[in-house]
Amino acid sequence: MLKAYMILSIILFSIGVIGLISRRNIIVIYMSIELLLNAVNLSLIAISGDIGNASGHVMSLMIIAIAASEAALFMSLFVVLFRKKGSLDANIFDILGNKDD
Amino acid sequence: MTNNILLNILLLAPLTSALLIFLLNISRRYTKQTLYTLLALSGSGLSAMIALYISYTSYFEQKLFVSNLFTWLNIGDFTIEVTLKADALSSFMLLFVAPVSFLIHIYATGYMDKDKSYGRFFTYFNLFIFFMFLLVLADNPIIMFVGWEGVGLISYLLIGFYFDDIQNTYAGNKAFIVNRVGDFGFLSALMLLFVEIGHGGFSYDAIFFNLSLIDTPMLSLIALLLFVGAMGKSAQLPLFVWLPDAMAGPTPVSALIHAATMVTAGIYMVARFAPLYNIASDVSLFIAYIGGLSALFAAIVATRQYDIKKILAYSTISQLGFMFMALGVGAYSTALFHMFTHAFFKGLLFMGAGAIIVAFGHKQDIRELRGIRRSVPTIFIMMLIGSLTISAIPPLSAFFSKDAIMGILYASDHLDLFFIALLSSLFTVFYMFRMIFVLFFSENTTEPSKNSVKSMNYPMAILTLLSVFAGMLNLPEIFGGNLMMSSWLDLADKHFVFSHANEIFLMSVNTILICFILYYAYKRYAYKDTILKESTTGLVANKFYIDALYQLIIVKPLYALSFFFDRKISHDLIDTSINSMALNYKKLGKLFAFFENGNVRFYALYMLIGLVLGFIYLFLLLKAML
Amino acid sequence: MTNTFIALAVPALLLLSAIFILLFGFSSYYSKNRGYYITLVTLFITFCISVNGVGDIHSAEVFPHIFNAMVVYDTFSATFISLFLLGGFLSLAIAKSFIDKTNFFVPESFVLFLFSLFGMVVLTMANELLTAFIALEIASMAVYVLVGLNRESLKASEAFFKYLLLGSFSASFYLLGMMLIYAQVKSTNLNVIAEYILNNDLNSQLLIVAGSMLIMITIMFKIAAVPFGAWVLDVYEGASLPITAYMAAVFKISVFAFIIRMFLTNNDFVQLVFDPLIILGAVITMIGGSLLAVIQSSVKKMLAASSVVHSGYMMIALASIEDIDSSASSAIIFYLFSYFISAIGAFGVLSYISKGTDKLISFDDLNGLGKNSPIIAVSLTIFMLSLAGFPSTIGFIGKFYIFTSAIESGYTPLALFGAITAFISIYYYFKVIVHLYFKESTDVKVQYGYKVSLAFIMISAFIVLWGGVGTSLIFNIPGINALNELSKYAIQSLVF
Amino acid sequence: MENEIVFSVLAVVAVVSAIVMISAHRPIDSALSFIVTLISVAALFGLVNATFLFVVQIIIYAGAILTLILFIIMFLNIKDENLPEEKYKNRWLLVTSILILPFSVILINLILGSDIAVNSVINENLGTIKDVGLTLFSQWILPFELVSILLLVALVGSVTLSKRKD
Amino acid sequence: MNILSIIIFLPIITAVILFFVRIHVNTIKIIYMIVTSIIALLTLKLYINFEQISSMQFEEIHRWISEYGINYHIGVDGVSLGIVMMNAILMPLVAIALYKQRDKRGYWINLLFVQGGIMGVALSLDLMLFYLFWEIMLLPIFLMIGFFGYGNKNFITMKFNIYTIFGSLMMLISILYIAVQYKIQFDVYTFELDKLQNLILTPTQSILVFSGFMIAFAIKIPIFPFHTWLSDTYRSAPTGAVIVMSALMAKLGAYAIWRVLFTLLDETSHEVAHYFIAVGLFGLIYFGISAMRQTHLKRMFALSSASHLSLVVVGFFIYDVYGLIGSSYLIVAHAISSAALFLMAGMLYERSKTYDIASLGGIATVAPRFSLFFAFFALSIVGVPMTAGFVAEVLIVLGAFNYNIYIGFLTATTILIAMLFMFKMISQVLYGKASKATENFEDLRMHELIALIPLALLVLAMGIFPNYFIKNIEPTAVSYTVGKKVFHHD
Repeated sequence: MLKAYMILSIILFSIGVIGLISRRNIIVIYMSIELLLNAVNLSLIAISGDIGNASGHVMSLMIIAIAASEAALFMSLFVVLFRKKGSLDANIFDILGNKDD
Repeated sequence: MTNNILLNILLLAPLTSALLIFLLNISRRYTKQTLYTLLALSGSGLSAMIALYISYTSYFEQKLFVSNLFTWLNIGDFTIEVTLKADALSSFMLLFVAPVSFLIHIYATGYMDKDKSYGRFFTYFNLFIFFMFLLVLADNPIIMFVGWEGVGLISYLLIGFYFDDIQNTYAGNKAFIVNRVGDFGFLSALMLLFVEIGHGGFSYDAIFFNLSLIDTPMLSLIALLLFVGAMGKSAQLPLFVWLPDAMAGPTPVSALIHAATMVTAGIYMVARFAPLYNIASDVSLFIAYIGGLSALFAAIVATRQYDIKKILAYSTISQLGFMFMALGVGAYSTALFHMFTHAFFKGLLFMGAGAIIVAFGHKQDIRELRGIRRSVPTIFIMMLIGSLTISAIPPLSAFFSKDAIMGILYASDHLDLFFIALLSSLFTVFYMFRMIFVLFFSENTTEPSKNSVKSMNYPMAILTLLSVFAGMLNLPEIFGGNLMMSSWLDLADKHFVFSHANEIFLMSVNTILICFILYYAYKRYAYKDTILKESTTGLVANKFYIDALYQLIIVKPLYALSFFFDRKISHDLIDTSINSMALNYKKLGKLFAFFENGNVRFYALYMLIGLVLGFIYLFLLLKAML
Repeated sequence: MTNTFIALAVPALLLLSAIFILLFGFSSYYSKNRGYYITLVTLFITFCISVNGVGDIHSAEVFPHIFNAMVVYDTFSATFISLFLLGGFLSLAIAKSFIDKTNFFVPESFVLFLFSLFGMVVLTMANELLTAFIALEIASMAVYVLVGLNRESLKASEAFFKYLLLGSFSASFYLLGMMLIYAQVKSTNLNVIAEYILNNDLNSQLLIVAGSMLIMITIMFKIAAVPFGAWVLDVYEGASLPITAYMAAVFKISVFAFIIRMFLTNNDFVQLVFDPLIILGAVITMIGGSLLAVIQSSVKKMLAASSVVHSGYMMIALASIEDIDSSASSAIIFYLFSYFISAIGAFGVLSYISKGTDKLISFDDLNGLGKNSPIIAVSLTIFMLSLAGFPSTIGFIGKFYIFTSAIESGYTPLALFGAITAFISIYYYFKVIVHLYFKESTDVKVQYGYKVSLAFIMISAFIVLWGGVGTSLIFNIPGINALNELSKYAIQSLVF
Repeated sequence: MENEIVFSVLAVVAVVSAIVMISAHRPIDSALSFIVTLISVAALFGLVNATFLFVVQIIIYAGAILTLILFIIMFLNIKDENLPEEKYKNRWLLVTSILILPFSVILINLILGSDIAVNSVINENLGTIKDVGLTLFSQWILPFELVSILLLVALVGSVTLSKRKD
Repeated sequence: MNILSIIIFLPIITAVILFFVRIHVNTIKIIYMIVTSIIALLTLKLYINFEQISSMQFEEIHRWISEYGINYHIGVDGVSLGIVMMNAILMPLVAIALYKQRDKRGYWINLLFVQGGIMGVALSLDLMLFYLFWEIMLLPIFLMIGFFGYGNKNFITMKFNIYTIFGSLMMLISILYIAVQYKIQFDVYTFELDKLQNLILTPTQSILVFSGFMIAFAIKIPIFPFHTWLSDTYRSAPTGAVIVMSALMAKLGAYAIWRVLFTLLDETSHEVAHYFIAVGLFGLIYFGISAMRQTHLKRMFALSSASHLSLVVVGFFIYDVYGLIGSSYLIVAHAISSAALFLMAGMLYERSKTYDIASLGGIATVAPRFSLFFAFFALSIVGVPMTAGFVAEVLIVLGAFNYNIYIGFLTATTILIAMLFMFKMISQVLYGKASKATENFEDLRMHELIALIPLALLVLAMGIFPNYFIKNIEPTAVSYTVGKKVFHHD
């Protein structure tokens, strides 16, 4: 069961990574990141259940908190970016980089 | 003790006067010519007197003068002492070098009169004497080499003396460079000599003592290389090219350096190494043939020259060729004897030429100087005597010296050499009298611009006397002499069996032939304008195209090589490839920067790729380990 | 002062000061200057406190019962804490002129600055994976925000966006790796993990290896190793100069501090598995960084790219670490210090002459500076020489240690490669000097208005020189030897 | 056995909804399918007795964070025509999936090959609020405090960035 | 404080202080003169107190970086004495000659700095110290070319710098490598030359280490094919920098071959000697011929220097007492002559505003003193007798013949090579009719004479009385060759 959980979490993690790279919409990208964290949580809970110790639970609790703080920053990011360009397309934010050289 | 000091004074007197004149000249405070004259003459006069004394003592008392000055170098076994040593050979050299120098000094005070570079001229001139003395007196070949190179250097400076015309300095360059090619051989020979036997000391005595330690091929090589040095200095084929060009210098220079003294250094050197050449007989023979070829070649070329000084220059090459022939067959003292007489008559001829040049406003072309007998009668007489001497008319000095060489050549196994010598000798008569007849025996076309200077005439007169009588010094037995010079020098001469009858026969034939040629030249040139009709093209007039050949096979390829090295290899190949390495790195950077396109998703993609590659590596590693 | 006290006092002071400024920021007494000086004084005091922990070998878990052995205060962490605080102090002190001329240094910026330092302090002491992660996140998040501080600037916002997004992405790898290790060891304490590795064979370590790999990737991201460091140019370009200096110099060190601790406590499989990877990474990083650096036309981006190269050098040292006694481990600390002081100086000078604009300082902007402001120019020259590893600067000694340790570990080709990269780096560092002195100026004169910044630039320059030639023979001021010993103590305390 | 069936169903739901999330064109669709993923993950939590985390997941994630996302979408009034065009979305998805395949496969392989203990201890109390609380405050007090600071940092940061200029 | 330390650090410290103190450039010149004169006097004292033995003298040793056994270790022996002496002599004289020309503070400060650096390289006996000074002396030159150079100076100074540092870094790796090997064998770090001598390396290791060092030295000297920075750099550099580079720094490259390679990697040096003899001989001829077509005076001198330095390399690698002494002697002799020549080239440019040989001419008429000295130094480069160059060339050629007869012949071509270009140059520059550029050519001024006369006298003295100079080198040279097999490759 534990391995199944872990495999599932790897699959979810991979899906998250795919979404993060393939999508141009920053909101979807953000949700992909959240999916990554969730995938990790899933395994942590399973491991915790397996060894009968709540440490994993606590860890995933922390990770949820971290996710929340990331969420806060991302929210402000959306606002800032949208204010600047009126769009949340990841591709249009590329004035930095080496093209001008 | 006093003798040492004498030697030192002999050497240092010209150096001191050179330095003093130099300092006066460079400081530009004293422009009085008399002071320079005084300094110059006192320096060379002092050494001339001492030289006469030394040779006198050397001859009559067999005294050896040695003066050890200081240690030049001392590294392990390699010890070079600066030692002056006047043995018989050196004393003999001094006997004519110093007086002739002094005489030419006097002559030069007249020749260079009122020249703005008077001081500079005498600086060089005195310095030259210093180096010449060093060459002659040095007790080991390294110090001799110093003198050897030193005279070359001064010769360079004096040839380019009138440097306003850059061609003169190019002639100087040519002289020095060709001389150095010879020096290359000389130096290599010395080094080989040192490597072979240098550990036993490097004075001449030590070298000759240890000579047997060297195996024959090496000895031949050393002998050959030494001769390469002599070739350069004494203007033999194929290194003669500088000497005719060297006539660009003031005439006293030509008289002193390019006729009487410096060019004879090669003869001196070969004679000095006589023990070596006696062993390396094949090289000696080579020397003889080179000398013969040079003699003939220069004599032929001289028949189509128009510049007085160039005619004399080729004549010098030719005469030096005679001397080398003698050296080559082992008749060292005979060669030296001819050198001795040559110094006088060639000095005389050059002085005469110089006097004419001065008198006629620096014209040198005999076609423009026809029929000047009445204008310069004294010079005419002296020139005539000089020419008769060089033609070996008895009983003038060269008759004895040249006929001695011919006789030896005849007596040696090499009759071909003898005929070469004979032919050259006849050509000599022809070109000398071609010059004399054109100059003096034709309608007067040129008026002198100024009368000859007295101070120029006296030394000429003395030299005329000397060239008439110098032959007495080595009078052969046949004329009641006892070869006093040869016995004094006591060189390792080869002796040839040679009957008196043969000798007389040879002399007579020779003289008759000379007279015949003389007559032919008279017919051809006297009171005629044949000279103007001579073709200036053709093999002989262009000196067999040797200069052009050098230009083609040495100078031009060198410049092409220089271009190839500097532009093609250094610049195009190495530098460009280094620069392009830098440039390509930058290009690569631009290429790489393409990945930094500013798109965050690509950045994430790179991370992913890195991650995946890392895991693939991990997988393979673990698979290998488990 | 007991060590426990220091271990508590430093983070506590930082925290308190941060919260104080946060609250003070609302009051009408607040002014930018006051906020600035409070921060500066806090850093100074904490530095003075933390420096007491340096110099002798000690190691203790802080309140092991309460904190469950999650933090350790040893010479190692003390050394690094002092470094961060010094770095924070210097970068802030040099930034004075920049801060004065700009309007986006709101009170919160000082708060976040202090928070980020707090995060780093805890990160160095952390002896447990999750604690370390949270500390790292505290520091990172504060820095994310600092990067985007200038809301006027599109570049800053974009930099914030990229850094945040990629940072979160990389952080999730850490968590995944931690999860795998936890699954295998059932604990996240570094000591327990080390013990587990010692007692088990490779078969039971598969997930640890995989997990460490993932954690490594996060670290590589943070130190901007190729190919994980693509963000670095953009973010450094977008961030304002003092923040760039802070990130390049201080933040990078904190990550290294953690990775060294991890490496030295879990040493066995590091050598086995990661050395080839790190070597490869070092090579790619050095090539990539120098390729990027040679083509830059702006000094700031050149420095950013070159900081990637410097990460490469540090990775050489990482690969060369064999055990606690090998000189590589102290070499890396020395190198960190040398890079840190030079980079702070270099960026600091840029911020000093940029007059508070977010304009990129191009090479041409430096023209004629040598004539107009010789002191600044000389300082910048010294920093450039140090970064280039020119002898008589601390940068040279740093490189010397790195290369020596690489050769000692048998990686001579790697050292050779490092030397070649250093050679390439001469080009772009000396380009700065060329522009400083040899190009005609368009007469831009730097005002010597802010003596504080100038003074600290000069102090840094002096440290750079002293670190290159200093000996305790002259003046009895500790020189290279002392620094060397400090780094040795720091490393030895890890097994104390 | 039941557990396995439930797990399989939930796993499939989670994966499918995750895939939908990353491939949906409109963010609102993604958000809604993400909620499904989160809820199925929460259910999977519940499956291993993590009751407290189950609740937290539902409340914080599905409740708070997702609501926040939806709120942002509404707040910024992102219209469909403002959305990125994403012409090559499917191609990207495909390429990335292929790229990540080795990673997933190797990792799964390692997990399957590893010797992690399975079902060693059974703890009835596990996952209750009390148990989690005790663990939290006895063993994880420091990270807990740190997380609070982290949240503070995030708060200060987001306020700093998004507040209107005064 | 040891006299050697003063010699090294007095100029450096003065330079640093002068940089920070804002005083008028004339004061700086005076201080420069005072400092360099003090150094010259101190080295004179050194020369007088120098004992003619082969071992190190005036040694000073302090610990510097104790963990790595890096020491501040300096000392002087017969080889370094020459370099030190000529550095001390040239610096004040060069300054006198340039006194009126240069009114920039940086010029003088940099010259002071580089003097200290060069002294440091010559006197260091610890490899790290050696490396430190080796690099440090580069910086002032870099700055001087950039500040006061001509033409495309920025590019050229960068290229020179990068090129040189490439070599240095290779050397650094070699240094570190042998130090680590020493650590492995003796369990302690050291960078002391005399201790590292005891190291035993495998042939492969030795070759690699040797190449690392040799790249650095080869670039500095430079020997073929590392020479491409040379002519451009010399062309662009201001007079002071060119003198330092050609007369001193290039020589340090050659000096380092002896000091470092012959000390540390004796056997390897022997084994690879014939390659370097070949390269040196090739360079001797190659550079000489390349110089023939140069029309830029300084470029020609640059290639001429390269040609002679190749000869120095040959002299070293024939590994024979004559060769070693000859090369050391040539180092000093050529340093003086080339310094004077570059100095005069600078004067020439100042007066005629051109370095183009073709557009010069006729200087001998208008400026006899200038011509005298110019010709004298040019001829001393060619190696005419009674100048120092002649002695050196004779010794090297002798060593070469001792080594192998063919090598001997090739080496002897040195007496031909320099003439190929030098005489034509002298003719075109000094002789002929005065050109537009040289019509109003001013003859040497008093201060220039004061600078040149001692140099000329020194060249003469070294040419006429070589033994007085050589006896200082001899014990050291002998100690390097005695007991070692003399290799005859026939």
